[in-house]
Amino acid sequence: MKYVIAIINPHRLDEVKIELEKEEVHLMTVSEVLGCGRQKGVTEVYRGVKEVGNLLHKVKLEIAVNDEFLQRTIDAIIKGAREEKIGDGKIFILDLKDCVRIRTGERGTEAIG
Amino acid sequence: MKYVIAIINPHRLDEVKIELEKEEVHLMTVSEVLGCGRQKGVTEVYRGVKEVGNLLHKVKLEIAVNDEFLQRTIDAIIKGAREEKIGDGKIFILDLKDCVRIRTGERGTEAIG
Amino acid sequence: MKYVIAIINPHRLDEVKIELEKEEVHLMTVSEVLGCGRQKGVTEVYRGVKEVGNLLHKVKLEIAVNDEFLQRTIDAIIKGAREEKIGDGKIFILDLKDCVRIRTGERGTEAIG
Amino acid sequence: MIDKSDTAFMIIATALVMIMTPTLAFFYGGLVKKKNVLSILMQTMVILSVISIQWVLFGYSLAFGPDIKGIIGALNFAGLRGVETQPLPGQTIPHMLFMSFQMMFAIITPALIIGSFAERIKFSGFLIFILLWSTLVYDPMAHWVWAKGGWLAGLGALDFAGGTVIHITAGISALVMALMLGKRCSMHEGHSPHNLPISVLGAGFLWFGWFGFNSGSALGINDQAMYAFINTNTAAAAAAIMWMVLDWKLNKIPTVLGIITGLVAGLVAITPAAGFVSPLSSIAIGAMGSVFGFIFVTYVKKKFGYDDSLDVFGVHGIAGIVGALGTGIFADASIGGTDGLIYGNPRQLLIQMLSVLVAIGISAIGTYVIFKLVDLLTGLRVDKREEALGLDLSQHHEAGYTLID
Amino acid sequence: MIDKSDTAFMIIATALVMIMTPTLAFFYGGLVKKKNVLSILMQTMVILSVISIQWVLFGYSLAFGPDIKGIIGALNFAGLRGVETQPLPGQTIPHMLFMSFQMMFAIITPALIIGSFAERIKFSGFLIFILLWSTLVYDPMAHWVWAKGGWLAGLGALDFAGGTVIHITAGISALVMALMLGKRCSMHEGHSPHNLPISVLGAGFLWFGWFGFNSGSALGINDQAMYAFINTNTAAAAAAIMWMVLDWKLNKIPTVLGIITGLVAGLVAITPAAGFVSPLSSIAIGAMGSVFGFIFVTYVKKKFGYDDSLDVFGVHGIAGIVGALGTGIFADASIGGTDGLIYGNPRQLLIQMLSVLVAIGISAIGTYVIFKLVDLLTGLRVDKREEALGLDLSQHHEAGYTLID
Amino acid sequence: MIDKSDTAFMIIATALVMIMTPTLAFFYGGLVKKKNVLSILMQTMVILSVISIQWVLFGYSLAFGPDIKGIIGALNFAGLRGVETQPLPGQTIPHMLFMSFQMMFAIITPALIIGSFAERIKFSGFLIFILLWSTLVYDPMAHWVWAKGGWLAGLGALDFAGGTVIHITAGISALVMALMLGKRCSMHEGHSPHNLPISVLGAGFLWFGWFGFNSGSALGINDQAMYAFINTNTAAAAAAIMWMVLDWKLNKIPTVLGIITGLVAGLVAITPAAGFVSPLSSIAIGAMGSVFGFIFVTYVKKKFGYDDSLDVFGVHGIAGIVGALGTGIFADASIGGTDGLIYGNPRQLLIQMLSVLVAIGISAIGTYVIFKLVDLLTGLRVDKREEALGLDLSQHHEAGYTLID
Ligand SMILES: Nc1ncnc2c1ncn2[C@@H]1O[C@H](COP(=O)(O)OP(=O)(O)O)[C@@H](O)[C@H]1O
Ligand SMILES: Nc1ncnc2c1ncn2[C@@H]1O[C@H](COP(=O)(O)OP(=O)(O)O)[C@@H](O)[C@H]1O
Ligand SMILES: Nc1ncnc2c1ncn2[C@@H]1O[C@H](COP(=O)(O)OP(=O)(O)O)[C@@H](O)[C@H]1O
Repeated sequence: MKYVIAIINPHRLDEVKIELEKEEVHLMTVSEVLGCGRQKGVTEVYRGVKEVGNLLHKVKLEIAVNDEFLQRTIDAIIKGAREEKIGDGKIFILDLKDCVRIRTGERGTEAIG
Repeated sequence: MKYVIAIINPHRLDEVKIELEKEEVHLMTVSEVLGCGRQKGVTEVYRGVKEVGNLLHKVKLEIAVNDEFLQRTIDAIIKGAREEKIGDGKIFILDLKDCVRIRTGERGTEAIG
Repeated sequence: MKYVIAIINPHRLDEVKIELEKEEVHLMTVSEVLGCGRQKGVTEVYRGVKEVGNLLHKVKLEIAVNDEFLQRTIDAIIKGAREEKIGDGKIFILDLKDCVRIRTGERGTEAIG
Repeated sequence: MIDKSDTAFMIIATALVMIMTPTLAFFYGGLVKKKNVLSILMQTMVILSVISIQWVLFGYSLAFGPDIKGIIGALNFAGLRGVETQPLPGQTIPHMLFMSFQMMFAIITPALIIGSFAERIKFSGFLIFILLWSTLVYDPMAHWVWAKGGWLAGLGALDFAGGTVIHITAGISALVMALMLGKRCSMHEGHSPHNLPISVLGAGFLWFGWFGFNSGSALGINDQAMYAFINTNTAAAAAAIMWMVLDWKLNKIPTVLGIITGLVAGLVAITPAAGFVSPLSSIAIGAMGSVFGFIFVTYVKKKFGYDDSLDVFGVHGIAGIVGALGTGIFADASIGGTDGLIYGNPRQLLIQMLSVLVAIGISAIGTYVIFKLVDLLTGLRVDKREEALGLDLSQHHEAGYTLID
Repeated sequence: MIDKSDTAFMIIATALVMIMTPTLAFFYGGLVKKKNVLSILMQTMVILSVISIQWVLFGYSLAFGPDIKGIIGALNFAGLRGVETQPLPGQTIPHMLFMSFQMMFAIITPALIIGSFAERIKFSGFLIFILLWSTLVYDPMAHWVWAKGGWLAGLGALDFAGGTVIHITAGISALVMALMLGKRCSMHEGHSPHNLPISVLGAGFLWFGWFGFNSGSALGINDQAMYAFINTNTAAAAAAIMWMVLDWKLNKIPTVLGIITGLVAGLVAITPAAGFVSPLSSIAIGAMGSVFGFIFVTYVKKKFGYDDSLDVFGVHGIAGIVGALGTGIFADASIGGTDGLIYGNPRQLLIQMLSVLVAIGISAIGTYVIFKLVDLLTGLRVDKREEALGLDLSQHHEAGYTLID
Repeated sequence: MIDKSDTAFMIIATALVMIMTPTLAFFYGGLVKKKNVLSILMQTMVILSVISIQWVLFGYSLAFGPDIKGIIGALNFAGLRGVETQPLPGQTIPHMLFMSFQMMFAIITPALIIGSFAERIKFSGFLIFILLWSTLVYDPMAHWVWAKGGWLAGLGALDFAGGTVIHITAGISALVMALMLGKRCSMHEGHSPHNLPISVLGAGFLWFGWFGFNSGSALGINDQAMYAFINTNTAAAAAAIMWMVLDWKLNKIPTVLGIITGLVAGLVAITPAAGFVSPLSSIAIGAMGSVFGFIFVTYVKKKFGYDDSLDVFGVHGIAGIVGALGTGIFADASIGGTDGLIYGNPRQLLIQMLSVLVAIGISAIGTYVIFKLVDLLTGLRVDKREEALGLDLSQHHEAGYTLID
């Protein structure tokens, strides 16, 4: 099992979700984050002073998947998020040791889906 | 050491915290996330149009624990969060390689607690 | 490759970023979280009643690094965040199996930077 | 005869009272959880709309139509028939404007109540409740106290701008609703206001609108309007300070929620007295409103354990009683024509007590009966799942704020 | 001669109309995405500033200067030369105050339009557009309908407070802008309001300010001001309820956005009729404003697929037309001196139709031409990247809210 | 004798000035960090409450009581003894109302100052500071300029609605406080406003309330009230545009914060001049207020490095000076009875300069002394830990917003 963390642009969220659904990846957790990357953001100004902390709005997806779903999950995210512009985002893949469904107590691969 | 990520319903947060405290798990990091799961949410409407991006408010707990605490942490979360309804949430367990307490520079199992 | 998660105090964010930049760690993802730790927070009151859920505002950094960058990343975070007070925060290090740059499809160590 | 200055003043005063209802929504809305903020705003906007129409169609006539045995108004003014631009006898503003000004009072009173059943009421039940309550509790009570021929008016009860008619009835009804509806499920969870700044916004504009409310109750530019203006301001200020001091002494910290709760308590307390007392007395009345409000909100509620979500009983009910009785104590004939206890007229205090008891009685019984009825019809409480989900999503399929967009 | 009561009333009414523009900004601003909220607020504040100066320098004179062949005003009043504290013939308030009151109307009209091109307009293009639009569309239209000698006024068209001049012109121009500018890129993404509570705040204060707007259009304390006041309130309430009912029946749930959209539609619909109809007629006009507004917002927009972001056409254009025609139907000579269809004067409805057509014509053509011009000069639409980033960052290098601080 | 129209106007104007203080709280509150928003709101509500009572008890009497040698008022009016509903000689509104109107000025002045010491002040110290400052700086200064017998009034200094008394004293005191309190710790962190929309809300309502502030300073319905109204609007608009242009030219982008800062600078600048100059002159005064405000906020502050958190000195102090001197330049006898430099009366400019210097002197010295005193008594700055935690939690044990609920 893998724990996939993807950082994407907020305006691509719906496309990514649509692509993921096509691959039957329906379960995920989404949050708002600020990204600091290669992408040069717009520097905010405050009364003429440029602000230091220039961070860009990004969306983070967390998706726990069984190994056989990993590649299509990655592909779907890429398909939905890629605009071939700097700032398109990244995907991080971590090992997932275990997974528990709180409702039933199921564990492991059954609990993921 | 394990890194436990739990997605629960917001209104169960206090119960989960109480259960965790009973097991002497006091340290954790909490954030607000949106969940996309089996649970059918209420579809929001905007001037009569149903909104696509139907995501549910969830709370994410992150708890780094020593291995001997893992099972009771999981049990406590289940105890606090379970309502036996779809959407109760999930627990993901990842391996934690190392941990550092910034204040003291301690590392590993000592740093966790 | 490692996935570094650091929980720090919000008012140290700029210092930490400056220290990280000195070490040429420019890429990271930042979010707002609530922390529950040893640090005794101020208990909020509501019409004279003390609130249960006393959580402190913290900032979470997520930084994917190649192994040779790990130690300096940790050191930079410590340097920027340490005030030698309870609540300075923690750093968690997880194994990172893979990484994908969405824009180019690059994977692994190349994709990280 | 029409006095154009009085009319100019009253038309603006009416607008000022109107804006109190939306701003009350903000005062309340900021205090609930994020997932219930819209339900509060929705309820106030619905009240604003529904009671506006109810008042035009028959509410005004029930309250201010030709008196029937001191109990209720006849339906002569239904649909505003005969409500035109000539003044009523003894008044100097168009009848239409008097009706409009009173409308805004009829609107805000039920809006006050919603704070007590926040975060757990069913929208359909709420809608029927509010319509019945206005018709069966507010309209008669307004008739008794303010209409020509109303029996409490006949006894000489003083209520300048609505201490009994508005705040006591709302406060008591709120308590009854809280008791009958039961507690919110989430007693473990804290009650931290999800957006305290908008509550402060609401409180600030309530203070502003209250100038129209109290001064406007003089129905024109006259000495009472002037006293009502400064008394309103002074009582609010004194009460805010008093609450802050109590907070600081007893809870160890001066809080924002404390100061805005206090100022509202002061505004409530001075409402019945505004045109009858001196500015120095208004300091006393405001401060007492805060002291008793504080006791009920902090201690009595805890002791009895009712879940009056936003302390409508503690703030409006109690401070309203303080104000009604305070009027009987501090009234000064040189200001409003009647003396109170301290100027040697203890009888007035007795009359005030009576009117307080009547207000408590009608609203407790009325609310109880209406609750039972509506509970049968549609139910009044959402189920647990809906409560956990929040009223915004469950009752309106909307969310106050986006987390990501 | 100056009447001081009229003047006192009108000075406050003018302030009430002024505050409508910033509160409109909140009504609109809450409905857009978080990343575009500042662009809405910026545009309204810019309009408030720029048109204030335009009006003083020449706009007022174009609209209300000495008539030139019924078409436009001469520049005699440019820079407010000759606009002093003596009243105009037939008026009882200082000329300066009349000019100020009209200024607030000239400000809010273009501000209404911005809802249609929200989330994709280029700031520099917007600035030029708005200046040209005010000068070439609003000022002439105001002259035709309201100025002494204006040709529509001459025909006897009734427009109490700006149904044609303000809401139809704004609504039609909004539609034209939406069509010409094209859809937002993000049609996949939902349109959930990022902060619905501030939209409710805006709606509440619009209702409040509208008392100044409509009552103030009586230009003094008189019977029409009284009717305008109660009609405004009643129509808003009836429309809010009607929209809620339609929402409940057709979309299965009563929504907050529905009720506030409805109340605005009601306020729009009653605007041209406010001083001409009875309160009961205002219920009908308000409710019809909601019905037609609802149809256009929910069905017609979907069918034709134009992206009128915040439904300016559906709410202002359509309800404005309903109101203009409704005036021709319900006008009651005992209230405003002219009868409408139901009182046996069908001719008035024809005149109203004509004025609606004229308003549609001038604004459609004018907006089309100005769009083409400005599009050549600076462009009117931001590029895709800027749209995705949001207008706040791309046009103003600012963010509405911090995520972390 | 009482004029009822004047009184009707002034009672509403007083309410309009009252609402400026809560809305100022929003203008300021949106600009600070999330963790300090409540501290700003708390401080303004406390000032509103405390100064209301101070004014009733003795402040009014110090400022407007029977003159003692041009320096201060006697305590004859303490507790409002003798302040009744008859007008003062030469006035047409109840004495009580005049006192109330002036009260709102006494309230907003210290509230302006809090922007300079935002995010680091200790609440207890703040409370004492503000009470002393009002009593020892504001009350005497108001006496000198506005009271019968005040020595600056005697010299013929013009200050229509408080350029010297209010904005210069507040601006200079703000600078002194910023210098003495030292910088905020967090100079690395950015200063992005945590909620710019509520600052815009605040700015919009400040503009609205300012009509009461400036027009109301005419104390009735008269020509000066009319000029003050249009001048207020025009100067605000001109200043907003000017700031936007400077932003655009010099910082490369037109910003929301820029336009709202500019409009406030314009409102400040026109305040002393509002009833003395023509609308065209008010464009010049507003624009100059922006130019000099911009220079101080953008360049001078950076150069000298003082941490005037929300630019009270730059906006109120500097634009206040511009306005006070501008009055001496542009005053037009045909409007307010006195000519300025451009109408051939250079002497007036000298008098204005003198009154500016006096305002600077009294506020600098007064603030310095009070700071030293309060610093001894309770301290005025929170410790580092409390500053990092935020004032909301450390001073009030509350948070503005919940992150999760
Ligand atoms: N090494 C990393 N660790 C954590 N987050 C990263 C890392 N690299 C990129 N990100 C996240 O991905 C976002 C996009 O990366 P960026 O470098 O801007 O563009 P690209 O994906 O085209 O290389 C960043 O804003 C940041 O949130
Ligand atoms: N595979 C997954 N990856 C990431 N998050 C998940 C996954 N499955 C569930 N979740 C999170 O858990 C929440 C609850 O899951 P859901 O399927 O609704 O109910 P249940 O836990 O009863 O199966 C989801 O809203 C989502 O946030
Ligand atoms: N075991 C843990 N699991 C998850 N988060 C933790 C853990 N320990 C600490 N944290 C996070 O780090 C923050 C700081 O920890 P705390 O115990 O207050 O101080 P210190 O770092 O000095 O020990 C906490 O508020 C919490 O967010």
